[in-house]
Amino acid sequence: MFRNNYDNDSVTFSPQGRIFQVEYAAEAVKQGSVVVGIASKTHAVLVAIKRNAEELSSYQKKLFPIDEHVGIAIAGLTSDARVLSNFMKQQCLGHRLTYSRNMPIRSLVDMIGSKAQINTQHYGKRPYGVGLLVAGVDDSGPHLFEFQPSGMTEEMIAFAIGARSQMARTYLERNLDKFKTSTREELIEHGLRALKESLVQDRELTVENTSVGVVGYVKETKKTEPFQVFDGHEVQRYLELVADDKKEGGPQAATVEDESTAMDVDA
Amino acid sequence: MDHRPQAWGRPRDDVYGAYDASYLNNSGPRTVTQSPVVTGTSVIAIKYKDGVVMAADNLASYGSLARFTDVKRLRTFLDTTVIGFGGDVSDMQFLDRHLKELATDESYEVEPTLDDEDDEESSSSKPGHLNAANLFKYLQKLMYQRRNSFDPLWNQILVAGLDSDSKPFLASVDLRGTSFTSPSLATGFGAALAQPIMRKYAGTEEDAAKLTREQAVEVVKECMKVLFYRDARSLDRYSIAVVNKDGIELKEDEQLEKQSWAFAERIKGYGTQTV
Amino acid sequence: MAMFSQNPLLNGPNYSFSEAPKFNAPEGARQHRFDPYTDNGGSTLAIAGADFTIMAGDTRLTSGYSINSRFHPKVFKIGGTTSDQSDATLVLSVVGFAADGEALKERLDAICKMYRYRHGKPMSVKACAQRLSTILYQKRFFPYYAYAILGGLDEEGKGAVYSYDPVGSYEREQCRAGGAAASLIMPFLDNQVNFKNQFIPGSGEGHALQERERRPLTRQEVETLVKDAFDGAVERHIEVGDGLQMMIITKEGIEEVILPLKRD
Amino acid sequence: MTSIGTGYDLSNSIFSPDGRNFQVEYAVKAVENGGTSIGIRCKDGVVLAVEKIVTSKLLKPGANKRIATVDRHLGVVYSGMLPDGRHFVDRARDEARSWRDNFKTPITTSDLASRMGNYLQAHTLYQSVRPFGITAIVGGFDAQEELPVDGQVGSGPSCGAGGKNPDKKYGGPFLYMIEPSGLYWGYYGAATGKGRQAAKAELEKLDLTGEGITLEEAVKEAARIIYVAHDDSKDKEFELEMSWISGRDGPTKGLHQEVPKALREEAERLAKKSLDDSDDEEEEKKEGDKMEE
Repeated sequence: MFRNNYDNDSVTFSPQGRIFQVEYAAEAVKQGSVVVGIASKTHAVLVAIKRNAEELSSYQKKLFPIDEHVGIAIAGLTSDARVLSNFMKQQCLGHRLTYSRNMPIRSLVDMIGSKAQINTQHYGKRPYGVGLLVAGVDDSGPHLFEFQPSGMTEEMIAFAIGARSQMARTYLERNLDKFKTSTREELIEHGLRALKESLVQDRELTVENTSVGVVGYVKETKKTEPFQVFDGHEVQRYLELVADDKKEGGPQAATVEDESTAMDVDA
Repeated sequence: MDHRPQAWGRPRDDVYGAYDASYLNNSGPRTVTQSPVVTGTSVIAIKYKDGVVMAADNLASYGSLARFTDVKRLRTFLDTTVIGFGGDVSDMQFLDRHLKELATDESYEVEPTLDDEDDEESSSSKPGHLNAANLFKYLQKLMYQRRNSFDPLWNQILVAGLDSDSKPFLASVDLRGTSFTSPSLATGFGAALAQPIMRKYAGTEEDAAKLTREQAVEVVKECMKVLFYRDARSLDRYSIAVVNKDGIELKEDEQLEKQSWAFAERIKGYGTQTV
Repeated sequence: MAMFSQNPLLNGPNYSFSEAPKFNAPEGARQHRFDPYTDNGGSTLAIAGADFTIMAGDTRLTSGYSINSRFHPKVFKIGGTTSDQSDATLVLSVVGFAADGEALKERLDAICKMYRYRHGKPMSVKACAQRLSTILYQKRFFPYYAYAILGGLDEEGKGAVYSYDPVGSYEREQCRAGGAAASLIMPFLDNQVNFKNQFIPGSGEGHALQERERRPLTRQEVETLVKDAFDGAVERHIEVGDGLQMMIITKEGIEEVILPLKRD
Repeated sequence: MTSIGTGYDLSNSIFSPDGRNFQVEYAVKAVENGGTSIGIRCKDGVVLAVEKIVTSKLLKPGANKRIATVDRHLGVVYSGMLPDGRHFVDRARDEARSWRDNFKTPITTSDLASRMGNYLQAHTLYQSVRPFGITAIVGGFDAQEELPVDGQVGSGPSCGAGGKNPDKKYGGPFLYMIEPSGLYWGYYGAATGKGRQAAKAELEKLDLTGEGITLEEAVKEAARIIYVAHDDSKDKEFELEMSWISGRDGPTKGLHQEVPKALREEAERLAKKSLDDSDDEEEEKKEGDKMEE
């Protein structure tokens, strides 16, 4: 009802008590390609589908290391993601200089949560057009958080955001109870299988379009296995874990994404 | 009768003479106090097998006057860390308040432990909470920052507890931000009098790791006695704390025992002898 | 004790600089101003080899006549991506006022980390050397009272040593000693590393006598020189002793060695 | 609704001809579609509880806390737009800290409510901001004893009342609820969010105004009320979170803490049981009516 008068800025409530600009920002997250995150008792894993603008262009980076114990997967406007990831990097570095420890993931995520909330309450500001999955470890073990443009941040066992991420979430819900005790390789395998659920039928996981990020925590020695991103040929050994149900007709050439992207969305 | 407002509520100039405002500094830069007023003397501490023992007497001196005799110079943080303050007592109070606020912020991060059932969390390494090593780094930065702005916190502080690997942690930081760690530490007079004694028992980290709790407490009590003998700004009532993975045991009103002033007879000018 | 004593002359050995506040100050100046500096003693040494660099320093920390700590490292790996600096490529040694030294190290480390995050590769020793110079000069009028030496391998893989004064003037050298016992160690290095005042016997008379020809030293020779240098310094300088920390930088990585020194 | 289409409801701080700020009223709508939260003031403490709707099975159980601690003796729970609620809590913590900086004592619950009320009201005065999409319930226990001033040294003078009026009672449990307009009242029992009507009905049945109920009873009642309030939207799964504050000699020693897991689970078991019993009664009543026809 009269949606167009209430959706011009992020300081106007609609009669039903909604802020349309924030809801539209959440749509921008769905424009980005799908990313999946899973946490177990010992590791946290991020996997992502990277997209290229055209056949010969490079692939958009999706996984970013923030500090040795935390990394993020992004879906949506890459420029907004860069602003948030630089902020997170500075906060982690500052925290380590002040307390000489891994910054607790919850307080890091709360910071970008309150940063994003402000953009939904002041005139002239717009919500961030990017969603994040934050995977990291601290003294209380591995964590996976989801960050939304509304400023909402929640801790998850596993999650997926981005284009057609609902299929990936369904896979994750079906295998939910396996994750807690999964090994590092099993977690990555589950992540990649969830990714495959969200692929358009003729597309598939290749070394060009898939990224894997892993971080770990050994409780006995309290040592961190630093966050690491695997791209290109380094991803091959993980792809073999999920190569079993390859469709017949061999690997087709990756067709170009059909959706037209208005803004410089991370394709 | 002078009805002008400047005269209201003031003793009359014609009776008491003009007001002497020379002590006021209404010209020149804004200055901050840069010298200690009410001060505490040495703080000493020694590592042992499972933790650290720290002690400091309960005196706050105003120059050479023993002004306050019930000042607690050992403070605790989140029952994981003991902090001992030497030097200015007002700066100690400020720091104690500041650390209490830091502890309050810590209590906001209620961290669900890894798994409720599988491991009991010892208090000193509650996940997510700052341990002694983290707090020390924070204090070191705070002291250095205040030094840089020429508005120092005029203290030398010992921080004792456990570090991230749950091993005994003991370190010192002073008003300039200079920080260091050692198996045994002492501030002020203690550096000259107590350290040589403590280093006999805890010369190296390995020696300290062999000390039992009782031995460590004994050495610290011995040093407190020596300091009472020789430090003219010390007191025979003191606080002593033992911190290990089970938390902190703090006793804040100990009386110095087994004193023997027999050696005084041999000092020329003591009592009546003139030799 | 030295810190609270009102008598400035008790403020420890005035080897490196005079810190006694002036008493004949003009009227109105405060007598006991807060002195932001102190001297924590200790000594450092850096020698560049053909394909390696050795950075060394003692581990004693003093203030005045008391030993604060027998193990307080002065040589740090910097620029690594993780806190254990396992993939660090640069080494910084600082000596003088310990608080400034540590602050300087942490700032340079943070800057190297951000450089590596932004450019995807570690900072070269040449670039880091210039950056350190600007950091020092920024505080030209309230200096970091620390003598810094930066070590690493240059683009061709040769050992590189850059030495600094507290306000940032720097120079690349073959070897440099810093800190309290610099005046004792440096001549030893001139003679043993750069073969100064060493001549080939019987090679000529008077001016025709030829200087001994300089050659790059092997790693083993340099390690021995470092140990001898510090043993000498410990004998004659009370602020040096307790422990010797050495970092050997090669293209395989950075190896750390800790050896005991006299504790008197 | 005379508002829509008149243009008076488009921006904040604008009065409509009948004197209403519609953006604030719309903000209250945002509160109403959030999970239910309640507060109960008993004679020896305060209990806060919230119904956290589980939006996805992938959420980590027990990890996403909604009831926040402000200072050490104050708890805040809220319904509505959760990021707004977190911002509210951050601001409340700053207010508590600045109070301590100035007065060296913990802030009282009424002062915090007053300051937060002002903060929310300020967001209804300008077109450059929007009102808060939450209603917050603030519960606290103000110290009854003479607390040492922070950083106090020595025990102070041993004679004289120290400025205290001996027969006046200080401190105790307090409960406030603050709406998006900035309006707040003190409550014995407060409820907001989707199931607030049902919750208010249940709260009024309890004897809160008279002799008052104990903390343990209040924990059980709070669980039951949340289950009753949740009852109508049965399909959605939810997680109950509860916290409590007692005096220095009570179970929480003056601190705001989460209700221990064992006590919470016990309260939930009783709540489910009493929910089933009341369902049976309705069947009997229905059969009774049928029989009469």
